[in-house]
Amino acid sequence: MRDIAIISFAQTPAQRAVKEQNEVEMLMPAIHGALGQVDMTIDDIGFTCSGSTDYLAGVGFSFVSTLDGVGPWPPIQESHVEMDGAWALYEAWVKLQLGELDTALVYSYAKSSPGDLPMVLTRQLDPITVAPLWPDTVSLAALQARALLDSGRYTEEHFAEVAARSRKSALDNPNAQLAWDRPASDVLAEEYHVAPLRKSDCAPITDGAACIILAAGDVARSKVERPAWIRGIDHRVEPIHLGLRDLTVSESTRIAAEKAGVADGAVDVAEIHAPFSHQELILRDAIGLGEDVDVNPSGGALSGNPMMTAGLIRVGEVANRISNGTANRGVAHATSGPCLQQNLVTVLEGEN
Amino acid sequence: MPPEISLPASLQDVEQVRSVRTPARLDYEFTAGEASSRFLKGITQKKIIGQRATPESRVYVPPRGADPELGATTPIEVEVAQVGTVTSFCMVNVAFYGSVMELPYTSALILLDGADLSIMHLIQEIPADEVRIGMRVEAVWRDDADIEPTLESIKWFRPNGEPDDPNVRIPGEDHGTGLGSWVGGVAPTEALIRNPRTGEGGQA
Amino acid sequence: MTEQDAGAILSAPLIIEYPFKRTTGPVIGAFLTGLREQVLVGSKAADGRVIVPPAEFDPVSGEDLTELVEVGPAGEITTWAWVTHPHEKHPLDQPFAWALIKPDGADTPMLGAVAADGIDALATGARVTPVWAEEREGHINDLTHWVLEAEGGAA
Amino acid sequence: MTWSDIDAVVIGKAPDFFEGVMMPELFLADALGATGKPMFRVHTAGSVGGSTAIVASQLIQAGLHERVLTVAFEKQSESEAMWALSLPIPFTPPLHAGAGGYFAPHIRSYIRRSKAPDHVGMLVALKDRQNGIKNPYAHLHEHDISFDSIKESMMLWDPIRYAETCPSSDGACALVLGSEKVADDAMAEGRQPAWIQGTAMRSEPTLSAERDTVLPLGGALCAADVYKQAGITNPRKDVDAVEMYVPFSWFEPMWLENLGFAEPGEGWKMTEAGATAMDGDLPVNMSGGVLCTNPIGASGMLRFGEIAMQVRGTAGEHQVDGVRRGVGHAYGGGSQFFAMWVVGSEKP
Repeated sequence: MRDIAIISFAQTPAQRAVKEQNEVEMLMPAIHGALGQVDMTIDDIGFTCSGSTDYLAGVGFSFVSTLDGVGPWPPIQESHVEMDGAWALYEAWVKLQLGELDTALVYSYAKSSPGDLPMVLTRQLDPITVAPLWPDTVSLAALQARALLDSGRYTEEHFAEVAARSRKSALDNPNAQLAWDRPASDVLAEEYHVAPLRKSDCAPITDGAACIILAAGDVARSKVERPAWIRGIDHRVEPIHLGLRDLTVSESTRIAAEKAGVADGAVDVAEIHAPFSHQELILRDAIGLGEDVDVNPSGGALSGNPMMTAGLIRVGEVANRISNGTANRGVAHATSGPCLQQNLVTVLEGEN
Repeated sequence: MPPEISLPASLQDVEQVRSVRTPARLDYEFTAGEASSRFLKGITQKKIIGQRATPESRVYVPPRGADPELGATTPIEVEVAQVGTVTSFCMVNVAFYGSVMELPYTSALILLDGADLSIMHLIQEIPADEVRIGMRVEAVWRDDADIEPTLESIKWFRPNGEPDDPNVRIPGEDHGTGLGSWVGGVAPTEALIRNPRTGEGGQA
Repeated sequence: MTEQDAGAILSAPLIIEYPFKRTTGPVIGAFLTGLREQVLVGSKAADGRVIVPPAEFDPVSGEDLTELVEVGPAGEITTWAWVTHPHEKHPLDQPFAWALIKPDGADTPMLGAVAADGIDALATGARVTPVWAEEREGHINDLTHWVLEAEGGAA
Repeated sequence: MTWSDIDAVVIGKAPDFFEGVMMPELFLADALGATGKPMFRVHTAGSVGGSTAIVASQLIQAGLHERVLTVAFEKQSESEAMWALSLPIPFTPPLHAGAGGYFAPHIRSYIRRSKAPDHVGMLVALKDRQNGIKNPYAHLHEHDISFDSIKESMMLWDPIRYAETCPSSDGACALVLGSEKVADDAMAEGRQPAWIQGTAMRSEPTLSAERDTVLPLGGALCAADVYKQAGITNPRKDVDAVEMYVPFSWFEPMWLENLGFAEPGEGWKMTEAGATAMDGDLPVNMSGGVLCTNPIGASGMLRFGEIAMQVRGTAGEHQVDGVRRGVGHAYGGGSQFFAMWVVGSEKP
């Protein structure tokens, strides 16, 4: 495989609702930020790929008008996935593997605030036997959380500890939407939101955008002192029906982590895309992370969860920690679909 | 072909369901954004105010938030004329969802004087089969009381009496004819196009 | 535009509404037919498991599944979540539980809403039975919700 | 081949509002045989069928997988396509009247620039509908189609007549792409593969002052790229057949020029002279094309798949003899997203 690295990452601050800007206006600072960090323009980019979905803001072909934000003129090599930006990054990584191009720009964005997000997401479910019941995302996650409690592996205290630790970590993240320092016991004292989940167990609703620049080999080395090399990347999917899965484990994450080579070396840091606190526990187990791994130092999705983007941000957060030398090897995870249906795992590493 | 299904006894002699209605409604709050809101505010004052990214770059009407050549915001406002030239058009004979127009009607691409991209709008006050490329037209506004922040506040465009513009062209059409082809032995390259960021290229 | 105008951002309601008429295909059609007839139907997977609602394709091998069998209609809760503030689009307007319910004879659970007096009435493993709509047309909502067997469901 | 032979699935379709399922690949995961495998969803508007196949091919080209299933579909009947394409957006007047209303002025510009006679669009429609009769998978089989019936059909979006317009279709298309080894094995078993000799994608903005909507630069650059990969220096001579994305009849001459088969302004002369007919020197849309079948998300992949069938010699009644190399083409958005591949009977 060709050596491909993340050389730049920018995100907009996670916000509950970006009411002043349309999508392209919200997105442009992320694109300009990522290009500016490495003194590049779109003319220096070989391939562009984005991730978004029309359902969040309710506008069809949303990606068509946001493409204006990169200035695709003269015409560019470009693609779009109706997926989280982490999968756009995967497509870009594949494209660079072909050896013709050396750089790629990946961006994703979402405005979740215009609609009723937990209800909008019910449109992902089986359109005949499930979606007409309008089971919101929080309720489905709560079913998974109850199953995890019933398994005897974790307790509500464990959930609360994840919730509290994430928000405390987020105090160091200027882009976080939710950040506070309170003990887990405070979380446990909250009333149930959808039992057994409390509000603090759930990610906030977030508008936001992010952009990552990839470069191959020497191009990456020429642009930054310490590129974050992608050593492995893989993604897997499971059936959507919750009844067909063991909700207390994440088999697709396990396979992806194995294929991405997580176990091939020590992991310093992991950014896990867990929109609900109990999901972090399931994912840690599936990826095979030890107690010593620094998990979600950014605060994770519980501190800011722009749909279609939170997965890409996980990759960027790990890359930043490798590039600034605070970590040498890290794991980033992205998820999609109800109760962790589809998962991507990537392993990043600094140059040894 | 779908495979043969074996049904439990209880369902073998009843009429099978073949289709199902699953109506769905989602409610959103749509945000126009900064550029559009500024533009539409001008419309409420019966002004057509385009935007551009730099003093040299193209003037966009209506602005959508980004100059798509530069990938940049368009903070500079430029009021453009309320007269322009028809660059192309189409006579519509088919009703569609959301349509309020009586059939047939003519929708046209109109390049307003001072703008660099045509807007699509209606042509009225002339028989539909007399609309021409190159025709000069002017905006007809709704009554003041009915002006709202939408391009529909311009009811339509109508001929303004000026002679046709014989040199009308679609913005950008010189690129097409400048492309050349393999038949002529010249493959097109990016170099034929001026790069708006660097100013390079663009020889025909 | 001047600074003091900066807050004048326009917004307006946007409604997306479709009447969707969906073709069911024979497997899902049989499931909906069953609901109309107050019968639950599952499909037999390659490994012998009975899946409900019936899967058209084997979740492991991807092969067509064609053998439909009757299950339930009563069953057991495998996991549940208590909704204190139902959404207007939810099936019940009083606090209720979402549950995955494994009908008797099935090997996988299906999603349903369970009416109960309160969170304390619910438990994993509790027995539930369906409540059917008076007028049924072959729609998932023909099974309006489930009730705990102890609370008067006809077991 | 069975499901277990497939390493990964790449699926494409146009906007999810058509079927009312958000990211429907998630709900379709087991129907796609994707459980436990990588599954990927591409969306590049109307070109998506083409770009999906290209993304799938790159998974193999990059050495990641041996066999990839790629699928594209649209079920327009679940909703109503015109609605989904013309959702009323606040502050934005509904003036386009759907895709036809958007493209008709561009076609008028083409006619004016090229001075093409009115009957060219009708000739394309007649040819494609007649070709479609030979294709059992075509949506429309208009056995009594004639030049006069096309001429007399209603002018929907002048200059586009009803009979010069694609239908609204439900449909799906799937291709299995294999590595060099998989294809060699197929060859050894006497099954001719279609070798992918080049793939390319290009995008440009919808509404930019610089762009030419009649002969979009993105389309020309996409063609130049894919021809270079395939070693094509004179497309008119080096290409034996083309499946191109023609949803309105006039796009045939426009794309003939955009893809370098004719000089700018001369494409209609090829159509008029019969060069693009089944028995012409550059048959175009032997399958009947988008004018006979338009399940939007699948339409691009159908072009890619149809040209592969021509190269493999498996196109049945609409097979053209001796297609050694062909071009599959798709476009989308406001003529701004392009995807193309060149396939051939010979290993590149």
